[in-house]
Order: sequence, then structure tokens, then C-alpha cells
Amino acid sequence: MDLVLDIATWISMLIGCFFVLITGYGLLKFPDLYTRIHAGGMADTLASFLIFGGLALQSGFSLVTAKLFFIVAFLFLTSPTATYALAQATFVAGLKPKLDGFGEEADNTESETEDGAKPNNSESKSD
Amino acid sequence: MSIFAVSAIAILVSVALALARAIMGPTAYDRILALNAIGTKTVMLIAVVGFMNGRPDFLDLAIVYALMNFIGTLAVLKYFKFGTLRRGFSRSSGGKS
Amino acid sequence: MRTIGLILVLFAVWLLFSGIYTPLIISFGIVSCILVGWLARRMDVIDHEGLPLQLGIQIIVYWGWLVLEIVKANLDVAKCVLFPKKYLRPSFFISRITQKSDLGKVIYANSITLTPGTVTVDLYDENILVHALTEASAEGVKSGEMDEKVTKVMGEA
Amino acid sequence: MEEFTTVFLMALLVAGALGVLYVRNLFVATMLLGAVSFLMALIFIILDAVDVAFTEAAVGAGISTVLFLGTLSLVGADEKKSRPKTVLPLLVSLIVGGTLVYATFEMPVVGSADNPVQTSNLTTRFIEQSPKEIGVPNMVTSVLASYRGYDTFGEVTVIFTAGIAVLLILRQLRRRRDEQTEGSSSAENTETGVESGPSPSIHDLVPHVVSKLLIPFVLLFGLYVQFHGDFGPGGGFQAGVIFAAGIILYSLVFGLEYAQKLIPLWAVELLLAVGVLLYGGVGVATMLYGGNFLDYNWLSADPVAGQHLGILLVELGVGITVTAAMLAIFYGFANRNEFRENSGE
Repeated sequence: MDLVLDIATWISMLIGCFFVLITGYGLLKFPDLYTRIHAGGMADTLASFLIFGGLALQSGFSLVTAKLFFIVAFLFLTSPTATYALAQATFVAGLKPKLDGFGEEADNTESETEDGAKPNNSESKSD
Repeated sequence: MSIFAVSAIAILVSVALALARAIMGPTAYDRILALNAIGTKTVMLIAVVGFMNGRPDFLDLAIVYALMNFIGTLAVLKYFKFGTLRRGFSRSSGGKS
Repeated sequence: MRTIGLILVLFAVWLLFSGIYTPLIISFGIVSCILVGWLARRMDVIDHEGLPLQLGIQIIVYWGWLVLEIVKANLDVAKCVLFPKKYLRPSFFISRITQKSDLGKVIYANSITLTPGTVTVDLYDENILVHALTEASAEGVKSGEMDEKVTKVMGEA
Repeated sequence: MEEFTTVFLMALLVAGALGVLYVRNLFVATMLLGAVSFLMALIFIILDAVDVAFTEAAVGAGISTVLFLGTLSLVGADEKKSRPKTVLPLLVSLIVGGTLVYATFEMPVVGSADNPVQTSNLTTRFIEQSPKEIGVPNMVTSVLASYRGYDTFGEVTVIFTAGIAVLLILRQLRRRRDEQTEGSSSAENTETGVESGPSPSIHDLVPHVVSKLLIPFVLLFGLYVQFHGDFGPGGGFQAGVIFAAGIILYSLVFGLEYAQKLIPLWAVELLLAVGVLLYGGVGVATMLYGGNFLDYNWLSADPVAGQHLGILLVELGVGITVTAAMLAIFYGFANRNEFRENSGE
């Protein structure tokens, strides 16, 4: 039984480590801020889930497990919020993303977003 | 070599990569992002080290880190957006006028 | 009413955290919970958003589904990081959202952000501005599956 | 393994510190300092100094970043052009640094058995006697609050003084600001009222709603740390910072005026004093019972129970003062900033 748990911990945490490393690598490698946000956000989701899951397997059923669960829940609540605040602030600051995506569709939406964001942007400046 | 040690090293390497991004920039937002990522990884690292040393009461610390990371990021972004810490995100008093 | 609910939830959390069940510490816990409840009441953070008990069991089912999505999306992004030339196709697009309440909108926006490959950049009125890393992840949001699920959880379908 | 981690972290620390030095934008420097603080606390953790790491995490990485930002919004984020560099400062720092490095060669090896820390009478005495004398599992707390109660009292006084100083310096400006904006902002506040609640701007919905959910738990966590300082890492200092952080989060998200309505400035001033008075009062009480200043044994018939009670009250005093001081400093800077904004308009 212990062996099974240990192996599960190993697998879970190794995969978690893999994703953590990918996160760091992505943070360095991606071309612009918007894409880096994706990379940075990864560490908060699956990687934390796997690593804390692995730890929870080791701790057995105790209050420690509850605390681990709270940390994961806390991360799941705060990390997208921080990411959103970051992305939104970036957008308001007017940083242009590098798009080499869907051709004309991307151009379309981009002009649309500018229409949508401009008035609000000026509103926030005025008060 | 336990799995904890392996993961600790992996997370450390990742922290180093994120720190490189924080120092390189180029924009301030990149640095905030990197800082936030460092914070999250630190939370994981603390938990892992706590288990490595057999002292799971380190988890309280991990929670404090997660909390401070969140508040710090919000404060930085707010400063950037409005140039002041006074106003709420809601901008409720005066935003409507 | 909700204040009492909050105090009870807080106390449960306290018991889970504390692990020390002497009368002294438990009474400190009760005092702390009441103090926090009182402060929270003064802060006016206790309402259907601050303590969303009305979501009930459905939100847990939704989280289960969300975790699966996250796993899938993570693999996607990992591919992207390793072979950016082949997969990386960043795009910006606006999607409509169908939730009416603020809480529903926030849950949806955060779900999009939590799923790697898509990040909510802006949320205003009925629109949500999303930055997607790949075509596949963009399609995932555009298809509206997640949107439907959140609306259902919120009971606004 | 442990050595590798420590060395690795040290290298990162140096890299971060050099980054702080070379960055011209003070704002970026502040953020890098936050990262350095995170790394520093990690080193403390690896050295098994949990309480120190706790403080570093709460104060260094969290609150001080916020306070630095408050200062920066006051003075601007661009570093002034420095004067042409002279050789003398470099020489001095090189000599001092070199001496310190040389001194470390004489230092005993960390963790070795013949280390003076290990062989000192005081250490063995604390380790052997403190469970019997104080009966608190966390030895750091018993040393901090009981054996070295005087020192901690001094620390609390320092924090108290800092809070008072900030209030005194910024009060003058605050008063002027109040007169200035009496008509406009406060009238509007009463109109909106706390009861009706702040309505979130459409763009900031996400942080708003999530913070609403989190704040009670943050506050509760602060209190949890306060009351469990006897058993695990934590205590008054950390708890005060965390509790203040909860209020600051509220202020960040909802706006300073709401936070000031929740805990008005007069209450902060009062609490600032109450904490120190509580600490000192315990000391005086022990004297009245016939013991020395801060000799908790006299608080109760059973010395151990007395110690327990004394530590509890003292820690509470520390927590209250720290919370109030953090809030006072935060209010001071955030308010002052508003003043400048108004006068600029």
C-alpha cells in the first residue's frame, strides 16, 4: 500500500516538476508579454495541483491535507485574479500584442477591441 | 534521493529562469509577471521543503506567501494603473461623476 | 443571516487549521470568528458574492470538469512552449457572455484564465476579451461550452 | 542536497541584489527587492529558522513592497542622475566586505557539534528548562516573549514610535487635506454610505469579487497565527502584519475611504497605544504581584500557567501594536498621496 502511494507521489510530482520547468522555460522563451502570461499561469494550475496532490498523498488523511487543500484553493482563486489584473493593466496601458494568428479575423477583432477599450480608458483617466 | 529533493531542484531551476525574466524585463509588466511566478513557485518550494524536513507546519508559511504574493501583485498593478494606492479598484467615489 | 453562516464557515476553517483542541484555543477561535464576522459585516463583503453558498454542490461538479479541461489545456501549452514555431498562433478575440450576475461573469472569466492557453484580458458589460495562444484553445472558448456550463451552475440558464 | 540548495539560492540572491543595484527605475527595483525577499525567506526556511522566515515573508515580501509603492507614488519612480562615481565608496565597501568575508573563515561550521552555539550553557538551559518553566512548545516564542521580554518590549516600542512618527509628520498634511476636500469627497461618501456598498467598476470586477470572498479568511488567518504562536511558527509580529495585510487588501480593492471608515484613524491611534500599554501593563502587574518587571511567574499561583498567560497577553499586545502601526503607516502614505494629487489639480 505504501509502495503504491509512493509511486503515485513520484509520478504526480515528477509530472508537476516537468510542468514547472516548462513554465520557467516559457517565461524566458515566449516572444511577448501576452504569451508569457500563458506560460506564467501554467505553474499555478496543473503544476501546483500535481505537486500539492503528490504531497497530499504522502501526508495521509490529516489536518495537513486540509491545509494543502486550502493552499490549492487559494491559488486557484488568486492566481487567475492576479493574472487578469495584470493582463487588464497591460491592455489599458496600450501594449500591443504580437499576433501572427488568424489573419484578417485577428485584424478585425483588434480594431474592435480598440473601439471597446478607448472610451473606458479615457474614463479611467478623467476621474 | 527522494522525490522531494528532485522537485525542489526543479522548482529552484524554474525560479532561476523566472528571476532572469524579472531582471531582463523588458517592460514592467514582464517583471510583475515574473515576480508573481516566483511567488507561486516559492509557495510550492516551501511546501516541498517542509515535507523534505518532515515538518509540515511549514504550510502556514506557504499560505502567508501565497497571500502576500497576491496582495503585492494587486498593489503593484494598482499603483501602475492609477499611480496611487488610495483609490479602490472599484473607483466608486468619484468614478461616477 | 449570512453573517452567521460566514461565522460558521470560518469556525470550520479554524478547526481544520488549528489542530489543537484545548478549551482555551477553541474559545479563542470562537472569539476570532465573531470578530472577523463583525468586521466583514462592517466591510459589507457578506452577500451572495462574498459567501456564495447558493451555488451549492453544482460548483463542485463544475470544478471537476474544469480540472479535466485544465489538464488538456496544459498539455497544449506545453507543446507550445517546446515547439513554438509549430504551434504558437496567438490571437485576440471578443466573446459574448451569457451570465447575468457579476459572480457568474467572474467565475467564467477566471475559468478562462485558469485554462492555460486562454487568458481573460478584459471583462466589460456582456463582452469578454480573450487572448488565446493557439487556434485550438481559441476554439475552446468560442464554442461556448464553458460559458453554458457556468450559466447552468449559476442557475441562470 | 541542502548545501546545493543554499548555494543556489545564495547565487540567485546575489543576482537579484545586483539587479536591484543596476536598475534605474525605482519601481522595478522595488519589485526586484520583493523577489529578493522571497529568496531570503527561502534560505531561512532551509536553515530551519521558521519564525524568521515567517516574518521575512510577511514583512519583507508583502507589506514593505506596498509601503515602498506608497512612497514611490509620492516621490516618483525615476532615480536621480547620480553624481560621478568616486573611487572612495567602492574602496570602503570592498575593504569592509573583504574583512567580513575574512571573518567568516573564523566562524564555526554551521551545525557542527563543537559550535559555540551548541556547547553554550544558555542553549542547553533553554532547551532543557524552557518546556518545564514555560510549557510552550515553540521555543522561539518562549525565548522571545518571556526570557527576553525586555528586548521584545523594546521592539514593540520601536514600532510604536515609528507609527507615531509617521502619524505626526503626515498629520499636518492630512488636516489641510481634510479642510480642502471636506465639501466634495466626504459628502459623497455619506451619500454612498458603507451600507450600500461600493459598486465595482465594470473592468475591475474580477479582483473585486474574489477579494470579497477572501478578505474574511485572510483576517481569520491572521488571528490564527496570533493565537497559535505558542505551538507553531508565528506570533504577534507576523499576525499583526497579516491582519493589517487583510485590511490593506480591502483598502486596495475598495478604496482607502472605506478602510478608514472600517477602522478610523482615531481607532488606529488608540490601538497603537493599547498594544504597548497592554505589554507594559503586564509588566507592571507582575510588579504589583511582587515579582520583577515582566516576571510572569507571579501572574498565577502556578508559575507555568502564569508564564502562559503572560506570553499570551504580551503577544496580543505585540499583535495589536503591529497591526495599528502598519495601518498607520499605510494610511499616512496613501492619504498624503491623495493630498498631492488634489493640490496638483
